[in-house]
Amino acid sequence: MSVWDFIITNAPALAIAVPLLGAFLTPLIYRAGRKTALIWVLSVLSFTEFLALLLVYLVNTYGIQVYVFGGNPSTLVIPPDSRGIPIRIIFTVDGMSAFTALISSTIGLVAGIYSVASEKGRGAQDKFFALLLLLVVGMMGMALTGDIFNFFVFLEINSLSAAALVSYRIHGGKAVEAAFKYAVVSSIGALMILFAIAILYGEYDALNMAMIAERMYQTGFSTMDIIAMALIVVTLAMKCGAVPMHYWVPDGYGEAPGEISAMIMVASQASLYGLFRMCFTVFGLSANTHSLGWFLIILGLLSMFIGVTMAFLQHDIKRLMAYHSVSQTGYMLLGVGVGLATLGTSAFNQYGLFAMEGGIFHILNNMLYKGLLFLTAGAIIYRVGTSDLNKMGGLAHSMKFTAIFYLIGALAIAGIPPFNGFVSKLMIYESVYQLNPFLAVVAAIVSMLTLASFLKVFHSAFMGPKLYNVKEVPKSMLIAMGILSFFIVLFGIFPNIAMTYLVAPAAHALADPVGYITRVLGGGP
Amino acid sequence: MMNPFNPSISTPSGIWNPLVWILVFLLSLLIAYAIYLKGEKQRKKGMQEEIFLSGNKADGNTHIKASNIGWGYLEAMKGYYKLMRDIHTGIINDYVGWFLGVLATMLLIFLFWGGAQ
Amino acid sequence: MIFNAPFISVMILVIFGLYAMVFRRNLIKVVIGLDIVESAVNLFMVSLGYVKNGIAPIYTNSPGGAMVLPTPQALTLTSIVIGVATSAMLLSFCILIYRYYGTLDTRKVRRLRE
Amino acid sequence: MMSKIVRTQANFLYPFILIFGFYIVAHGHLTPGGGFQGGAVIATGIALVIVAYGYDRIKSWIKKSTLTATESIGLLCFILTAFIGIGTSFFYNFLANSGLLFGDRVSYGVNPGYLNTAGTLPIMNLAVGIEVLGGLGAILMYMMSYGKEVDK
Repeated sequence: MSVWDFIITNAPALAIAVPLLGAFLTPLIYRAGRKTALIWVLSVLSFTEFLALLLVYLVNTYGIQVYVFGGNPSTLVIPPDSRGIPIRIIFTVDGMSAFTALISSTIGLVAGIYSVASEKGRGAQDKFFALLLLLVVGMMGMALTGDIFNFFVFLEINSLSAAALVSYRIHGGKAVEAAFKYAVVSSIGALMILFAIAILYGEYDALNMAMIAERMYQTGFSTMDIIAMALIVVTLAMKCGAVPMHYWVPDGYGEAPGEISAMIMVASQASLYGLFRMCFTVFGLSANTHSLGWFLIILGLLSMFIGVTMAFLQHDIKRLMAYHSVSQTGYMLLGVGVGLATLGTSAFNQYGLFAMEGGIFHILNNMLYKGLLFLTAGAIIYRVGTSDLNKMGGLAHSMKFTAIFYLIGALAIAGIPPFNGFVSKLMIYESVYQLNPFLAVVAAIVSMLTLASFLKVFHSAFMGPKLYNVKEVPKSMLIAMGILSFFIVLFGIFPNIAMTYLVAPAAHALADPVGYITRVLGGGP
Repeated sequence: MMNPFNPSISTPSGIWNPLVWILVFLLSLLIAYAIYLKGEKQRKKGMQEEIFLSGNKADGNTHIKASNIGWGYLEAMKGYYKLMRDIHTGIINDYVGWFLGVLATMLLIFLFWGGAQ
Repeated sequence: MIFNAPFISVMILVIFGLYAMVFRRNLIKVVIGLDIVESAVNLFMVSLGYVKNGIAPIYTNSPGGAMVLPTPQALTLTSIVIGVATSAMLLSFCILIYRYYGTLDTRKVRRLRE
Repeated sequence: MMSKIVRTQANFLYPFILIFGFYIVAHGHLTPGGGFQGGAVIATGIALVIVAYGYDRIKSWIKKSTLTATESIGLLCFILTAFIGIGTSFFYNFLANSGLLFGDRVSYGVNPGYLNTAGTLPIMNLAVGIEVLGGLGAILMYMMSYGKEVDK
């Protein structure tokens, strides 16, 4: 068996194992010097990115991938002596999982490149990079796992490492305060998820998502299932920052270093993935998806509107962008919520699937432009030393590249063609309009307010007389921003590249819970 | 499978092609340039170079601070923003309380109106 | 009724923990509330796996008869490990907050508003 | 630093706590317990010594960097054991029933349990034990050092 075959067979496990190994080795390697450790971290992140791309390829070519931890062979889902229950931890990679894994590893790689320069000269960097890799592990694990308890474990890895990273720059205690709030809120949420998992386990005697979904469909949806569903859905909505549970978002994103804000933003998209996975695959067959979809739509509308209006008020650049992440999450909830509300009806094929594709495409786009904006905010803070917009001005005189990158990101988030934000927003407007015109109107107003507040940032940070005599940021930060800008322009002009290989498989995978279940529990290719 | 390098996306009620949009954008730039060329050749020196802010002559410092941008909008929405600021207390107990509140709301909705299909 | 006693105590513990988290104005008490909720969830999982007159699930020592379910115990252990990490991190944050702010009152630990 | 009685007690108890912890780690695959529990027991030994002697004296005996390195090494052993099985699948128990180290078959019927069984599980328990001892010890040491700074 060649190395290539070996990697292909074990790709789902390696996607977790490689960054995990990297995280554990980083503190030891860091003793040999910073440069060695950076080369190590970046090569681990690049290999993880390669594995995520490989997973996307495998899923698109061969269908859903199943990997059984400790199984012999690694595709043996149901051992002969287990009475038909998948007892081991099983990774199930479908289109949506591979999509989330790809965006997680991409932002990890970009943040790694960015932090080469931005964290230079700070203390405890071995732990910083170990936690960064652990955060990637958490996101990838949430995306790839097919086991509900394993999902909880990765959710906790995700939130603990993210909280520790938020407090990395203590910033007079403010960052610690933000991290404390984030950690408390996500811990109580994770405990609620654990409670729901215990309920589901007690009821269905299984921890595998496919098994739970199948048994739930056979026995019908009980009151305990409603409680479990509410616990899971509300917690994951909170973890992705939906209004009115968004208060940790501006604190956490606002106080973290720039690249960590971008990563936590994607970590919350991983929670969003978990929400969609639970709603569609686990509860989709049995629960009332219409009312569940409307619940998500209402959360999405609130998030969009309150997020963007609160953002306009802010004069701290990172908090402003954090509120915008709340409002962008609203778009995703709206798009996929419309898909969920129409699931199983004829409207689903008319516009529901298209709305889901819009929502999922928006996740990708949001990762690109929001990540870019957080990185530019980090670059500004790196040079100017303050995050207060009132004290900034005239930075475009000296930081030309940062200004251009910022402008690309701002135009993309505001939905100005030909950047990628427009495409996904157009898809959401067009399809949501058919369910209820009011939704599309709110979405369009929110888009306008987004443009207004990003023009405000552009004016106060980059325009005007030269207030600061600063240089352009170091090369590694520019490279990180350049990568994201390139993909923003690419997906803006050729949206079908992302649509064909990433978004459409993801939407189809979510819309087909039966295929997921049959693939895991026997049958299928 | 659709051609990934085909830039156009068909939506339920139309089609979106970024290349066409860029073409139209360039065309409108050309038209604007043409209109600009038709303009007055001999421009008068004078008031046109000077900067005014709200009708007052600005003394070189034209930079508006971030908190002052959108003043009218913020003033008009004062009540809404006061409400939102009061809700956002920044106390960790309230954060947990909001989470439990939404949890209770969803539980009530689904328990009373039924969660099954 | 007597067999429901563990579940009733789970609910009581959850309510106590959430009460501490929502109404106690001290950061450390918030963390204690979190830990109480965690203990409640752990108790819930362990009591789910209980089998009447069951013995510990060790095959080499079994005199025969019913065993309690080992899976919920494994889940509980994992959750305890995670709980240790969470509490340690949250208490470290409390120490740092006290160092910089000089207080642990939640009504004063709110420099991040709006 | 506590009184002489406490210090003598700590001196006396410390080796027993260590042995008990390692017993729990080593018998993780036979009895209730395992890596985390045993490591936690050993860390309570460290806590006992810290309480008895005070942070200032312990600081020169136990280095924080040693503890964090111990933690990393434990985690590394765990993940490498998982990696070795990857010829079949990740976490595959390649040692079980192989006749090698920890590779004996488990005999049926009532028996006291043999240490030399269960394949990679004892190795992983040991790795987790080392990791938890390092991790909890480091947490204790760091918290104590913070406490010192706050008092000043």
